[in-house]
Order: sequence, then structure tokens, then C-alpha cells
Amino acid sequence: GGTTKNDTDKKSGSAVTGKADANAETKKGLKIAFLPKQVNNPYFTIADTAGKKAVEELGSTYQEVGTSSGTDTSGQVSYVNTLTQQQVNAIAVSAQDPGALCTALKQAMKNGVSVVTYDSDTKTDCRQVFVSQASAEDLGRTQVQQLAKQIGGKGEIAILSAAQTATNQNTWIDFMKEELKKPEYKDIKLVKVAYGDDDAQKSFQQTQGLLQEYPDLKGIISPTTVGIKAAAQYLSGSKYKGKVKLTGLGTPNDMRAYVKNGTVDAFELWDPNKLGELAARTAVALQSGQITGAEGQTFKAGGMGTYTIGKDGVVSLGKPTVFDAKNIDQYKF
Amino acid sequence: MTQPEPDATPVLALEEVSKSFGAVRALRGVSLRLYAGEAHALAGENGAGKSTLIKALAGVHRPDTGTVLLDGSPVEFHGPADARDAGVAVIYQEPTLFPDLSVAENIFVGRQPTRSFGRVDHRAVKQAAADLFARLGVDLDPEQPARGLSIADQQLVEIAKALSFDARVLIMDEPTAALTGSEVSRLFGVVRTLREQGAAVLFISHRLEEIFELCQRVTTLRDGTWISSEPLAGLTEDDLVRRMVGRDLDELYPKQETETGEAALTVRRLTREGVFTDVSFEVRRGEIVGLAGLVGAGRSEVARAVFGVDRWDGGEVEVLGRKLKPGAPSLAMAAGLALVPEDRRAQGLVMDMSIERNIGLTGFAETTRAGLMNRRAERDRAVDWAVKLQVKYARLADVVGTLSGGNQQKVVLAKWLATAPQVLIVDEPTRGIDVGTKAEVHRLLSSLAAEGVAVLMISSDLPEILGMADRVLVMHEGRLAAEIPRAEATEETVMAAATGRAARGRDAA
Amino acid sequence: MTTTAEPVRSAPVSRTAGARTFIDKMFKARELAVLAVLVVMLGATQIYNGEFLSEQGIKDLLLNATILALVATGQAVVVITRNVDLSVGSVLGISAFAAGNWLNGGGSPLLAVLLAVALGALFGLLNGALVSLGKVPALVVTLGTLYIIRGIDSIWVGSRQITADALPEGFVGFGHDGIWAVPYLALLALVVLLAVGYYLRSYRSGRDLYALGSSPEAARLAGVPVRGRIMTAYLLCGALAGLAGALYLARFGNVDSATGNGYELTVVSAVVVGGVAFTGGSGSVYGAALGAVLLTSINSVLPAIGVSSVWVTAINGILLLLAIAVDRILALRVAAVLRKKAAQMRSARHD
Amino acid sequence: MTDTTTKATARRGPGGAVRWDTAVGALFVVLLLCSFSFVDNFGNALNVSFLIGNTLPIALIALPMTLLVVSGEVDLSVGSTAGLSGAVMGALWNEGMSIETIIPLCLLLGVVCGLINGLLVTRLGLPSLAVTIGTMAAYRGIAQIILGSDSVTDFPSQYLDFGAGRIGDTFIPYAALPFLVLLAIAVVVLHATPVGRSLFAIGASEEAARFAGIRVKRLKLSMFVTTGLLSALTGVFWALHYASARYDNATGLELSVIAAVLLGGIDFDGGKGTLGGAIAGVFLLGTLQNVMSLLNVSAQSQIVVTGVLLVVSVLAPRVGRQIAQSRARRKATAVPLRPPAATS
Ligand SMILES: Nc1ncnc2c1ncn2[C@@H]1O[C@H](COP(=O)(O)OP(=O)(O)OP(=O)(O)O)[C@@H](O)[C@H]1O
Ligand SMILES: Nc1ncnc2c1ncn2[C@@H]1O[C@H](COP(=O)(O)OP(=O)(O)OP(=O)(O)O)[C@@H](O)[C@H]1O
Ligand SMILES: [Mg+2]
Ligand SMILES: [Mg+2]
Repeated sequence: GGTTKNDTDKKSGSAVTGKADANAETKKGLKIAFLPKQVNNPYFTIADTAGKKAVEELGSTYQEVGTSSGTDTSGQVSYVNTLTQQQVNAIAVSAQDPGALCTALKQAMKNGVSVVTYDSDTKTDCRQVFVSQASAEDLGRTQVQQLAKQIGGKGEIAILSAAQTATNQNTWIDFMKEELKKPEYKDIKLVKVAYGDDDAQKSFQQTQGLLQEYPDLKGIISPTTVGIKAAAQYLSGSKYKGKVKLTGLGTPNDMRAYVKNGTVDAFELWDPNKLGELAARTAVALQSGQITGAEGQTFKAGGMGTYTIGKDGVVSLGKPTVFDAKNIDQYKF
Repeated sequence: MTQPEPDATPVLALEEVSKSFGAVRALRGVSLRLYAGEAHALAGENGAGKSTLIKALAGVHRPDTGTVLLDGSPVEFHGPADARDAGVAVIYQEPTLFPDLSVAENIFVGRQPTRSFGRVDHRAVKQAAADLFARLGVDLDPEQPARGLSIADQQLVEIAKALSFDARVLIMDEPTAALTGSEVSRLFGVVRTLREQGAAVLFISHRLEEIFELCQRVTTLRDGTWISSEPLAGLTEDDLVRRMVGRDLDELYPKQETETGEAALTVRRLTREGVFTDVSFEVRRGEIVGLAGLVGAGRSEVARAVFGVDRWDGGEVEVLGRKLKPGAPSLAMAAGLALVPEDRRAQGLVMDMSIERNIGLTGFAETTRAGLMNRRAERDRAVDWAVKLQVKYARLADVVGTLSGGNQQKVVLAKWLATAPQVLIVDEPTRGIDVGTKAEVHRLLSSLAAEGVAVLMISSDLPEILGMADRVLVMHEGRLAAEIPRAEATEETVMAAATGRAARGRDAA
Repeated sequence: MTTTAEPVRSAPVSRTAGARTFIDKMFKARELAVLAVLVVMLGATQIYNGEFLSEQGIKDLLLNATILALVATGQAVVVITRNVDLSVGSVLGISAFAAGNWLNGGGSPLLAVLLAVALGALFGLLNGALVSLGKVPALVVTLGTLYIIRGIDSIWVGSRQITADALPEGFVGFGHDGIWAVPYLALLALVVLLAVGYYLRSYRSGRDLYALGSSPEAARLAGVPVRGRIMTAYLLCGALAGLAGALYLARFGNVDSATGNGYELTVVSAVVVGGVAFTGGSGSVYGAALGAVLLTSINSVLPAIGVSSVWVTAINGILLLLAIAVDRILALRVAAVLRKKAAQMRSARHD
Repeated sequence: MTDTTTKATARRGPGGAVRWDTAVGALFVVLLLCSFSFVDNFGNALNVSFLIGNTLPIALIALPMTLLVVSGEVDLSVGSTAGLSGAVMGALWNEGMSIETIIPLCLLLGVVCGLINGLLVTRLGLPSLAVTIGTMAAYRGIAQIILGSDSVTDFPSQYLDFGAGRIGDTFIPYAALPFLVLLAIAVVVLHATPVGRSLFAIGASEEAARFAGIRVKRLKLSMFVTTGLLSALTGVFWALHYASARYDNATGLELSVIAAVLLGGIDFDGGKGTLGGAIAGVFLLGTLQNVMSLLNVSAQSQIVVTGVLLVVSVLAPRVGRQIAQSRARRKATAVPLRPPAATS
């Protein structure tokens, strides 16, 4: 006997109930809290600062809390609990783990707190809306297209990811593999996915290892800002500089030196400013009753235009921007 | 009581010094003067305050009141380094070596001979150490690490260290407690030379004959107070004892005649490779068997193996007909065996634990009810034995490490006697114990034997062995060299066997 | 006991002399063993993957080891005194950022390195002062300063970061260039290592550190200036962590508030693998440095022979266990051999 | 000699002054009182239940860790053992095994982990610090191999409720009840049984303990096994409490446990400390973090506060002792002569 996986009833779908009124007035004086994966992480700081600007513009108060480590799930849970205690109106959270925050977030929602996830999602029933930085499919496929162009559509490539458990990374990698199945990439061979755990030193050594194990490697995709930076730093100081192509997701500030010295031709990223702003505006819209998170609802996000909620309560920011030597100096983040 | 002292200024002196540790007043207004060219003895029972006095002289303890005078003017030593720089060399009661450093480095720590740019001259360090050992007639390798040295060897290194200072004042706290005859006489020879060259010497020993042999003057302490300072000439040992104890003493080796019963401890062909070989003997109920031998002969090792702290490689041990398993002290204890180890600080006691808990360690069976400790029973057991052995303490909850050396030894005895053993092995049971208590311990061992306990006594104090033992076993280089019945046991026969000349000795006889 | 004047000692000359040279050899062999494991491991990897020990490969190995080796050298000095400094990771992080900040503001690279060293030394001094003046357990104090310095670092740094484009060309070049396959960083680390090793072996104050760790009580009685020496050890350790911070900046060209987080465990592992005992008084900085090289090399070897990074953590742990276990078994064997020898000598004398 | 004096007085203080563990306990109570009165949202049952629930993993492991540290050893692999047990729980659950079978298996696994640590330490005589740094990596690595990037969240709801829920509307989480039982057992074992006495003796002087017939190796081994068992239990609890089994669960838990235990006055040289102190240390840190979060103190500043508290915790008794000593020295001159306390 006993309780097994098959006995548990599968609940899914988003945690959405109630009706939305797209024309409801935007409430002021709300308390909106941002809970990034990690405080002091430059990427999240950009996003959250933009969020702050938007929140204040809308006449509400902003607050940022979070753990100083990106893998301190229990810490993140207790922050959700604390925020619930403090009776904030909405939480915008980038989840370190899709499941671990669920109990706490559901408790928060029960207490009337609106929950928006951004950058990194939880399970769909633990939040109302996920603000996605770009569709996972777009991100995965465009990175392959980038690299294919750089290496001339032929040769061995590898992926340098963050932690093995990083949900968004894994989704993108799945789409990369999908994309590679297309006939135009038949000469490209994905030899390995390595994990650098978003740690500079580890990513460094993983890059070295890739190059030693596959001397004919032509290119690397690193869909993580830490990874691409470490890989670029290694390549720029080694004999592989310029010979092995590198692309992926990185911030212009991080990558400027490597684009200019020829280590990296081009890479891409969405604008984290916009991500933060959209998360903030979504949170306020939820609290104002303009949306509830159901598919098909639309809302106006200030100067960013109108957004529509997609399947599973996902709002997508749009296509990523590609940075190269020509345009990189226009971006300062 | 004070006889005229030399007119000269004392090299080092204490005036009216007091020192307390919490509630314990270890020294109360004690004065002492050390003169150039004179060896001064310090006598007193365990806990009288001798070691404390020395530490006050050496700058380890700061006196609460009173002054230390160097060449007649007050000084304040802020630490042992100050005293050393002032020309005071100290051998402390408990050897304090650096186990990881070589013997030579131990001697010269902080004072190594140097080459250019202040670099240590390793060769000179080694040579100087070798020279010192030669002077002392000791055969130690200067480059050997200090770890694993026997207590005696450690004490010799300490002595070499003190000598290496060429100090004006040489202070020695029971340097001879672990040494045998010839080492002691070598040491005395060297000390006499130093004294004749003008050094002042302060010497502590519980062996009164040593005091008389080496010193000119003696200061006696009792319970932290000054009793007398006087020349030794004209004094007898009994006078000295009376000053120390405040009364006359009983017979020193009170051997009771007992009837010996069945064999209680039987050891057959016991071997631990590289340490001892083929050791066989038995100890019967009611019997005290002495185990003699030179330092390093392996006596302690046999005792440890029998008790099970070390494993043995071959042979067997039987206690009251029960075979023991190698390496299982708890089984040995259950069979009725007890071992009072030789190194009380490392093996006998948990120095950071209270007196009560230390004594309690061997008696969980008696002091538990339904698996839980019974505080009352634990306390009673400790008090009973602490009182029986006259341990001098303030509170039972005091940390054992704060007791004087001799009192610590008594706690070890208490801890083991409390188990009511059938077979008792005592390793150097009276090392560092004052004459009064020594007699007490001897009486205790005697009466235990009279009650039918089998006692195996290891001792480097030959008179003690000869005085107490019904039979003397002698070890030489890891083997049992001779078994000598009480009637034939003399210093000559035992030493002959111990130095491996037994056969020749007999031939000659 | 004044009666006998026999030659009391039973000729112990042979007891010690024969055994000693053997012990001496074995002692050195502890470090040799680490070295041997290292050589075998690298050799085997080279056979498997010809690219491994190419010029670039060797350079990478040396570069990887440099920073850890430096910090491990400092840590070994502290551990030899029977203390420990858990704050090295935090110190490394904050000095790296300080140096980066200085360079970012247009400062000269040399001064940046000096600044990092000075800052590290300052924190070392703080640790040393807390440990020696307060006479409190180093483990607690430095766990405390680990948190404090990390906290100050993250408050100061915030979400800022120093990236490669903020650093002068020459400084970044210094981070990966070298003479043939030997990077400048590794040369620098080697010089520091040899200097510290020589200091420990050949200066009184260096020997004092061993004495202190071997028995603090005896050191006090022997008049060793205990406080001063402990301060020296922490100062050195802090300064080396600071230097390592500057080199980290040069090598990775990237520093943020998380730099050096959790580094203390790696450092402690290196020191342990290198045979420096936590009970103080034994081991050498060379051992610690070798331990560092071994640990970082494992992390290069595994990817190079294509082991999935999923396995790396587990293999790392098991190798660490193997290293210390083999070392221990070796030591036990030696002790047994010594005992046998002693026995043979004794029975020889009996015959 | 003087060294032993200072050590001896460290716990008791001269003239029976306040012991450190009592001080930590008092500090904890004061903090609680202040928080109840001055911190918004602190006092309500939900928050207190959060506080207890989040502190429980640390408290659970602190129990055996205290005993282990008292005996002079340490186990740094506790976080990894917890992670491994969670990972195995997740993997087996995905395989469709019943949770009632899985949990005992996980606990058994914890026993094995502890046994490995213990055997390496007691049989080979390796330092526990080194061994458990090694197994810390090894166990975590194995967890990673077993569960990979999965994150298992769909455990049965009655178990999840037990892990995260509280009794009615009170502040007591369900999981606090078994903890209280374990706490009581640990207190009795350490402070009122021969085992506890022996652990203190082993920690203070292993050799002397061996000479007193205490079965040092066996005791140490059983302590490692207990630590492994409770770490695995913590791993199971963690997975249920956070409704998530991942290979990196409970990462860094060992440092939190050690910091708390140190704060509670447990001496890492062994032989000293009380469980009361350790648990007070655990909840003092937990409460402090909760309060600081409620007061919007940033994570960075919280780290600094934790660090300062640790440093102060070791410095304060020391400074107090020095003050008391110098006062005693001044007094000593004035005290009249009194015969020393002797026995007979
Ligand atoms: N560090 C200390 N803390 C507390 N009490 C101490 C300390 N050192 C010594 N005492 C106490 O001071 C008294 C004198 O001790 P001391 O060691 O000077 O005796 P002793 O004359 O050397 O005895 P023994 O002959 O046994 O060595 C004893 O009662 C002892 O318990
Ligand atoms: N840990 C050890 N490792 C190797 N040899 C040892 C060790 N301990 C003791 N020995 C050697 O074993 C022999 C006997 O030891 P020990 O000196 O204890 O004998 P003993 O007869 O009891 O002498 P003592 O008079 O010192 O008590 C000596 O040669 C000693 O050097
Ligand atoms: Mg004494
Ligand atoms: Mg002996």
C-alpha cells in the first residue's frame, strides 16, 4: 500500500480566479516588493531599479529584499513569508526554485497578495502572471542561429550553462537542440553541455576542459551572463582567441571589452530595464483588478504599450536584442 | 629558626609574596633568598605551594602582593621571557616540550645560533644539543622529534634546556621524579659544577636524600605559609619531615605480611612486536609484585597491553580465570582489573574536568539508576575516596588541573581504587607524591593486598620496590630478565638484572 | 636513588639513529606522495588526451593553481600555529574589489596590487588581534569575520562590478601572459611560496610558529612572544589573501560582491591534502601549495577527459578522501615498519 | 597550569559568575520580549510558526552536532547528507515508490552516510574535519548524480501539510512536536547518562578516557551515525517543508549549524558546552534573522550582525573574566587570612 506518485491528484493550471476589468482605475499607494534571485546581482539590480522607477511613477511604494546567495532557496522562502507578514500588496519574484516557493506563495495569495514572477518562473499555480524576458523558444533558437552564422554553419559546438537545475537554462537548451535538428544545421554537431554553476572560476575551467576535450571545437553558446563572461575572459587570454566563436546571453557592460578586442562577434540579451518595468506594471495591474492572469486578458503598460497574457499566464517581453561591435556603445547596462 | 645568612645580596629573592587562585591561597607572605654559589632546597607536602612559588619567581604568575628582587632591587617579570632574560632558567614540574620539534630545537627555541642575515644555523643547533647531552651523559639523538619520548627522556631534555642558558639562577621543580640513579647523579654532578662556578640553585624534590646530597640550605613551606629557612647541615631527615608535615611520620614502607592465594593475573608469552617479547608472569591474590627495570625497558608497555589500552600481537592474559580480549579495557575492568597509569596528566586524568567527574569516570555501573546518572551516588563515591586518600581540594567541582601534582596523583588512585579491583596495576604510583602521602599510599597498597587484591607495582624508585614487593620481576630491553624473591632482592641483584648483567653477576657470585 | 652509579641507559644509540633518517625520509615523502599522485594523474590524462599538456594546457594548469596556492600558503602558516583563518575568501573578495575600484579610477596597477595586499594585511591584523589578544578560539572569531567582511563587502560593492573593460590592458595581460608556458602569476606565486617556506625554516620567528602550534603552553613558558607571532601569521595570511585578490582580478577580469564566496573550504581542503595538520606544529607551505595544485588540477583533468560536470563534485570529494586516507595508511605502515626495525635491533642485541 | 585555570573559569566565571550558555539563553528571552513588544507583525501566530519552521532544520541537526562536538569531532557533511536524502526521496518518488517506504530508506541512507564518516574517523584515525569536508563534496555530488536537474515537488499533500503546516491556529508547527521529543532525548543523553559523561571526557582528553575504560571509538562512531540519521531526517523534513526535493537542498546548512552551536558556547576543542546553550544559540540566530527581515534590514547587514554576534560571543566572556580577575586581585590584598579548605 502506501502513498505513491500515482495517488496524488494532479492539480495544474494557473491560480487564477475572479473577473478582470481592463478599465479599472490604477490604484495608488500600494506596497510592491521585488524579490530577485539574488540581491547585488548586477542584472537584477538593473531590472529592479527599473521596476522601482515604474512603481514610484505609478504612485506606489517600492521595496527590494532578497538573499545574497543565488541558491539560498530557504532564505527566499522566508522572505516570502516575511513579506506576507508585512502585508505588502504585491510581490514580484524571480524564483530560485520552481517548487520550493509554492507553499509560501500560495499562502501569500491567500492573504490577498498578488504574485508576479519575472525572469525565472515557479510552477504555474503558484503565481498569477509570469513576465517572461523573451519567449524561451525565441531565445533558444536565435542563439543557435547566431553561432551558426559566426562559424559558417559547420563544426562542433558546445554549450556552457549555469547550474544543472536552472529551469530557464534548461528550457532554452531544449529549444537549441530543437533548432539544431533543422536540416540547415546538419554540419553542426553539439558535442557537450557543460555546467559552470554561474561561478566564474568553474565556468573558466569548464571552458578550458571543453577546448581540451574537443580540440576542433568551433563555437560555444553560453546562455548565462556569468558563463559567457568567464568564457570570454578565458578565450581572450588564450590561443583560441578569435578562433573559437562565443555567443550567448550577456550584458553589454560585461562584454564590451571582449567585443572590442575581437574575442566575441555578437551576443544577445533582452533589456533587463524593460523586464523590471513590465514586472512592476503587471503587479500594479493585478492589484488594481485590471487583470487576474487569465489567458487573453490585456493591459496597458504605460509607455511600453499594451501586452496580452498568453497561455499559462505568461506575458512575453519580445525579441531579444543582438549586440555587436557596431551597436554596443549605445547600451549602458 | 633563621640562622645567619650570607652577607651578600641575594641574586634572586622573594619578599612577602602572596598568591591566590580564586578561593585557594597558594602562597601567603612567603620569603625566599637565593645566593650565588649556593644550592637551596624547597621542601613541603603536596600542594604546599612549591611550584607556585617557582612560577612566581619565573614570571609565570604575577604575585598578588609582595615583590621579586633581582640583585637586591625590585623587578617585575611580565612573563617567562623577562625572567629568562634576567638569567633565570627554570625546569618546571611537568615537562613542557614541543612534540613536533626535534629535541635540539626544543632546547634552543627562540635562541637558535644564527648565521648571516639572522638565519638559523641548523647544524650549530644540532651540535650544541649533542654537546649538552654529552655533558649530561645522556644518549639522545638531537634530531629525534620530542613526540614519543618517555617522561624520563622528556625531563632530560628539559634539564638540557635549562643548562643551555648558562644561567645565574637555576630553578628545578622535581627534575628527578622520573629519573633513575645514574641519571640523577650525572645531573647532580653538572649542577654542582654550575654552583661552584657561582650559579644560584633552587631545587625541589620529594626524595629527601637528594635534598641532603645536593643542597646547603632549605626552605620549608606548609599550606602556603613559610615555616623555616635554615642550613641543611645539622638537620636530619626526620627534622625536615616534621617541618613539612607538622608531626612525626610513621614507617615509610609498612609492609604487612599477607597470605598469598590463587593466581589472579596470569600473563603468558605476551608479545607486542617491537616493544616487548615473551613476557610471562603471574600475580596471586594478596601479593604485591614489583616490576623493576631501567627507563625504557618496556614495563609501562606491558601494563598497558595487559589492561587492553594497547593491543598485543601474541600470548594471552587471564584475570581470575577469565581470558581477556586484546585491546578492550572495558572488558578488563569488568574482569576486575585496574590500571593506574604513569602519566597522570595525559592518561590518568581529564585535566579540564572536575575532581568529582574524574573519579566518577570509572564507576558508571554503580552510579546509574535505570540508565540515568544518580548525582547523589556519584558525589558520595567521589567524596568517599577523595577523603580516604586525603586529597587536598577546595570543592569537588574544582577542575582537577588546578590541583598540585601530588594531589592529582591521589585523584588517579582514588578513581581506580573506587572500582574495588581484584587485580591492581600501579605504574609509578608515588611519582611526585610527598613523603607523608607516600607512606599513606604504601599502607593502602599493603592493606589492599591484605584484603586479597593482587597488586602489580611498577616503579623506578628502587627502595620502594624493595620495601613493598613480595617478589620482584625485572625487565630488560623488552624481556623479563629475572624474577627475584623478596629475600634475595637487593639493589645489586635488581640492578644487575636490569642492566642485563644478571648472568655474569651470578657467575661471579 | 643515589646508590647506583651504573651505566643506566641501555645503549639507546641504535634505538634512535637508525630510525631517524628513515623518519626523515618519510616526512619528506609526505609531500613527495602528493607530488607523485599529481604527476601520475597529469601523465595519465596526457596519454588519454594529447591536448592536455600542450603549452596552453600547462599554462592553464599553472594559472588555475596560482591563486589557490597563494591563499593556501598563507592559510598553512596560520594552521601551523594551531589556528585557522576562515575569512580568507571574504578578504580575497574585498581586496580584489578594492584593487579593481582603484584601477577603475585610473590608478596605477602596481599601487592597486599594493593596495590589495595592504587591505588584506589589515584584515589579517584584525583577525590576529582578535585571536591573540582575546585568546579566543580562532574558528569562531574568523567565522565571525568571514561574515563581517563579506557583509561589509556586499554593502560597499552593492551591485557594482568591475569588468575587464575597466582594467588597463597591461594589467589584464599580466593576468594571462607569461614566459613560454609559465605565466607571470605563477612565477610570482612561486617566489612568494619559496620566500615564506625559507622564512619558516630558517628564521627564529619562523621556527617559533611551529613551536607555538606544537604546544602553545610550552611556547609561553619558553618565552616565545605568542601574541606577536600569531599576529605575524595572520598578517601574512591576510596579506597573501589580499595579493590573491589582486591576482584574481587580473586573471578573471571580473569582480563583484560574491567574489571569493565559499573559498575558505577549498583553501582548507588544499591545506589538508597537503599534509598540514590542524593540530598545529607540522606540515609545510610546500605541501599546502602542492595540495592546491592537486585540487585545481583535478578540476582541469575531469573536463579534459570528458567526465560530465555532473560527476565532478562527487569525484572531487572521493579523491580528497582518498588522498588523506592513503596518506594516513602510509604513515601507519611506516610506524609499523619502524617498530619492527626496533624489535629486530633489540633482538640482535640479545643474541 | 594557568591555562587550565582560564579554561576552567571560562564556563563558570570567577566566583560562579554567569555561564555563557545562560547568558545566551537570557539574551534570547530578552530578544523575544523586545520583538513581541516593538516589532510589528512579529508576535502573531503565523509569523512565529514561520520562524520555528524555518529554524527547525538547523535546530534538528544542532542536537547531534552538539554531542559530536562535545566529543571533540565535527561533521561538515550534514548539509550534504540532508541534500542527498532529499534527492533520493525525490528520485524514488519519481520511480513510483510509496512515500511510507521511501522515508525509512532515506533515514537508513543517513545512517550509512554517518557510518562512512565515523568509520573513516575512528578506524583510520583521520581528522573529522578533513573527512567530512571530503564527504561533504562526495554526498552532494552523489545527490547531483541521482537527481540531476530535477526538482520534485508533487509529494502527497498530507505529508506536505505536516512539513509546512501548524496545529490549528496556534504558533506550533506540526514538525515541532517530534523535535521537542528529540530535544528531550538529547538533553537527557548528554547531561544525565554515562554516555554524556563519557562524551565530555572523550572531548576533553581522549587518551585519558581510553585509560578509564571508555569505549571511545564505539561512542564516536555511534555519534557520527546519529548525526547522519538526523541529517537525513532533516533532509526529508526540508523536502516536505519547502515542497521541493533538489540535489542542492540544504546547501551551506553546516555553517549555519556550526555558527549557532558556537554561539551557544560549545567549545570546538571538545569537552565543554550544554545542549541548552546550543539550542538557545540556534533560536537566537533564527529569531534575530526573522526580526531583522521584518525590520527590512538588508541581507548584507544581517550577515554583518551575525558575524559581530559571533565575535562578541567569544570576546565578551573573556573581557568579563579579565575585569573580574583584576577586581579579585585588588580584593585579595584586603582579605584576612583564612585556612584553606581541606578535606580532613
Ligand atoms: N592554576 C591554578 N589554579 C588554581 N589553583 C592552583 C593553581 N595552581 C596551583 N593551585 C593550588 O595552589 C596550591 C599549591 O600548589 P603547588 O602546585 O604550588 O603545590 P606544590 O607544593 O608544588 O605541590 P606538589 O609537591 O604536589 O607539586 C594547591 O592547593 C593547588 O591546588
Ligand atoms: N609511541 C611509541 N612509539 C614507539 N616507541 C615507543 C612509544 N612509546 C614508547 N616507546 C618505546 O618503548 C620502550 C618502552 O617504553 P617506556 O619508556 O614507557 O618503558 P618503561 O619501562 O615503562 O619505562 P619508564 O620508566 O619510562 O616507565 C621505549 O624504548 C620507548 O622508547
Ligand atoms: Mg609542584
Ligand atoms: Mg613507565
